[in-house]
Amino acid sequence: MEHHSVLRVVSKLLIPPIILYALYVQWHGDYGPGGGFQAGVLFAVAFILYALVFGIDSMMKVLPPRTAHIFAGAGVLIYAGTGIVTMLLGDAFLGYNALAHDPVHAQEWGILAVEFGVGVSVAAVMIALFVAFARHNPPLKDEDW
Amino acid sequence: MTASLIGIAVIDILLFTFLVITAIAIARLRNLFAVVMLAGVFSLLSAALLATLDAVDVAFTEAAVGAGISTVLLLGTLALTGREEKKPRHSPFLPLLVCLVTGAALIYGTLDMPSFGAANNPAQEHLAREYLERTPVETGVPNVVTAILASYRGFDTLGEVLVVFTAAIAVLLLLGASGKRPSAGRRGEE
Amino acid sequence: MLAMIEANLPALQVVLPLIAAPLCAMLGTGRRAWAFATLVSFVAFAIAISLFIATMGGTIISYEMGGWAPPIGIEYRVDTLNAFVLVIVSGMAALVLPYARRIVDYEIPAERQVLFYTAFLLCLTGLLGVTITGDAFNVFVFLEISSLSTYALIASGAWRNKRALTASYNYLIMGTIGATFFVIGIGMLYMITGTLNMADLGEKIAAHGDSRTLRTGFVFILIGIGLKLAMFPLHLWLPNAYTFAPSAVTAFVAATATKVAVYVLLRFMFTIFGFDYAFQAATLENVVLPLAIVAMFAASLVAIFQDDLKRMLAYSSIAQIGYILLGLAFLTHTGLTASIVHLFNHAVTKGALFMVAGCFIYATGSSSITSLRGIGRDMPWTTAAFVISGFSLIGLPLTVGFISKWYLVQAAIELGWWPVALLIMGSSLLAIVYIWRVVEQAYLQPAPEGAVRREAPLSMLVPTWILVGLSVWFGVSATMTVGAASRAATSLISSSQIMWQ
Amino acid sequence: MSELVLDLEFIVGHYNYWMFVILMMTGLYVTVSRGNLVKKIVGLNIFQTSVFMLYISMGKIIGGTAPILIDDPDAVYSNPLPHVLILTAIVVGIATTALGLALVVRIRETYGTIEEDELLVLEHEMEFAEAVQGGGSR
Repeated sequence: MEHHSVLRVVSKLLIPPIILYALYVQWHGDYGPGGGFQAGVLFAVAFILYALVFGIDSMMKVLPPRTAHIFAGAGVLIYAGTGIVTMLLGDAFLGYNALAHDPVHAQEWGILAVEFGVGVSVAAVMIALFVAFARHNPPLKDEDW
Repeated sequence: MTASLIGIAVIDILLFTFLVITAIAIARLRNLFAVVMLAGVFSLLSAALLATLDAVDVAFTEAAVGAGISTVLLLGTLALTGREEKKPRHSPFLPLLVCLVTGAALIYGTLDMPSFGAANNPAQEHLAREYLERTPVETGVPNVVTAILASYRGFDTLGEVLVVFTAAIAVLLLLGASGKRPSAGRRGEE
Repeated sequence: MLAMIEANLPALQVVLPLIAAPLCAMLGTGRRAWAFATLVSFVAFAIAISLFIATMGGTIISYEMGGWAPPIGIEYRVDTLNAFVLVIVSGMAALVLPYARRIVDYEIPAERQVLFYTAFLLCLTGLLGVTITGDAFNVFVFLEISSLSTYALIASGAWRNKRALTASYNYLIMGTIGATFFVIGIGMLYMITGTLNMADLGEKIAAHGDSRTLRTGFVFILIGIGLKLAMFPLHLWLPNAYTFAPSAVTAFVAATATKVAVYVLLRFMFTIFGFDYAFQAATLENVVLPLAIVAMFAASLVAIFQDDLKRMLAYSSIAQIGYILLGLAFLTHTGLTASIVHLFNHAVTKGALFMVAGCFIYATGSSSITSLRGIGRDMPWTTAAFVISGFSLIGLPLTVGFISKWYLVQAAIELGWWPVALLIMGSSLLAIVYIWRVVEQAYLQPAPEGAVRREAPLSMLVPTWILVGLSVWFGVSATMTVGAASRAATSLISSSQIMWQ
Repeated sequence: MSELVLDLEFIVGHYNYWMFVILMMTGLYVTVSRGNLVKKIVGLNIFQTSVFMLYISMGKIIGGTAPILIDDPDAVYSNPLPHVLILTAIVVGIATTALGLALVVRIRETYGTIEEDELLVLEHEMEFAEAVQGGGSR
């Protein structure tokens, strides 16, 4: 992997736009195609690309597995927590209308909150899955293929 | 109406032909590396088909998941398991029979299905119309798919996130959570 | 606060374990994860009990997720039937988790126990979600949560025997084919009705009338759920999965997962397709009924020749599912009552038996029947629990197994199907044979020399004996269970739309 | 029946569904007939993807557009509900794939093979060894 300088430069150039695009997809899902799930996958792709080019160990310095696992659970908690909050505010589980006086605003906030949860969870899980497969046992030698 | 229908039909049939060729190639090839690549191609083609059917969100997701994540996972698996499939020894008669019977049952079911693309199908009438009418008033979200996904059927989506989480827990339970390469002799294992 | 909790009880039933699962994954040690999961299962059980009490008078609780009225939103709908199933599922979790601590320490490496208990909570969440929901597609989502976590739990038996891996893989392939068939079936229903809410589907289908699409939808849903509930001959995944899964998992899954699948089948048959849907009735009588009878005999016969205790019990489960499907195929009130009460009775009986198998594994390191020689003297309590639960499996009086068989036979006689009634009694004889094989080894054979086998620890014995106690208690006074089952059957039949006028 | 089949409009209104049935059956065939465990998972993916396409074609309206609302009162939108359902189903599909592949990795690690025939032989030998030992299954 050490000598692919073209690959390194190109991916260094690619990763920021991918992350930017992921953020765009995350927050723009109300208006165009996309949303938390797609954004999470794109975000994970940026990390996976980084790991493929610079080695998985340097990727794990940025995002240790333990952190990824916590984020995976945190996404679920953000989503379900939104439901609990609306429940405490007197509406049904995930009844966003309790979040603001104006139902349209309330819905928008609720949707943003849960989509954020989806994005966090999906990105973390996809990265964790990649790490789990990539770091399992040493890969087979070329002859074994 | 009929002209646009035939236009769609031509694109559909083209994409479909490619899909069938890909699927048959996947069934026949024994080089698993090629199979995985073709599975990615299959996903991209189906994403294109889904986009022609107005499902842009689904096409986006299918491309990202089918051609992206699952290809990465499949390649990661091949690196650990080998890339050549052995020639199957048992006869393909019974599987073929199962598939033909299932296929025949499905074709039988399609005979009474409402016509493809008609605006007055039951599927277009009841809930679909209500979602399209109520979304701008109640949520102010232009993408109706997002409105249904995150609000009207938000609980399904919570379940979906939980499915993703379950997959992570399951894979970590099987392959190890530490991120460290497991030491040679794990306890209790044969 | 209390009023708020009460109003949101149906949602909390599922949301509580749902939130608990990611929290559990963040706990540092297996011991803490176990304690937390156990606590959660107790609370879930308490919620199920209060829902059960609330629906006892025939009230139907409808809860609108997100505040959206059905069919726009997802509805949780609790009636006597699914409250009964909720009690079974959460009650089994609340008994299996205390039991699990020692045997999990024995079977699962310490560093994986947190994930194990998290997967257990996810499985519980999925099963409860499937049971309580009133939305056809929501069933699929939660079914997959429970299935995926079950595959992982079964595979975690690999630390004891590596065949758990292939068992889990085969289950995954068959389970996913089943789930996809189920989705195809729901798609067909959606296509002709335009809705996903179960009650709404029922009305729309009654108005729509029969069609080839509806028939295909029914068949695909039947096969899809049939794969999940191990309907003969779609049961091929079950024996290995139950045999090689960790003992606590087998006890929980055997007692709950197939029961929930039966519940889903009941719900679809009655609330959606309707009691008098002619094609459904014909399929039940001409396909499901004969297959159920074949399962009762074939699976029991195979069970006789097994050398592994868990595998023997697994085959017996396939036979017992045959009884449940038989009662359902009668399509009468008594038959349904028998089926529903057997959901509970079989959960209690099989749960206890698999717990006993776990105790034996804990003490001897093996689940083979030949290794149980003379164990009746070394482990008197465990073996006695096996004997009493075995009686219940056979269907001897004073046990719950007798109650189920009594109503099943009665249902057959009501229809005048004497041969079927005789077959039900005949198949019980086979159960005597395989239970006797174990009893003979345990009491009449000398113990192998030098064998050191201690009685199972109290934390494992007490849950086992609670189940044994339940199977005797409700075998002696069955008014409560049979009453609930009969009310559930009534509500199912009355919820059914009248079609084909 | 015969007048149905000859009816061009009927064919145009249903060929889409038949296409997906063919694809579904190809996927199902790969899953149940192939012995390689990775290939089975790929087959399962094809099977599921074809079901997704079936669902999406139920929601299509000819002349309609994607259900993202625009300021045009005459716009016809295709049905958004199947899209939502299939988004969920795609996620379930990738979760199943990931878990299945993790199992394949472990199977290869412990058995040394991922071919069904060879696994069956190995398990048969294990069963035989257990029977000979007479109870020492550990």
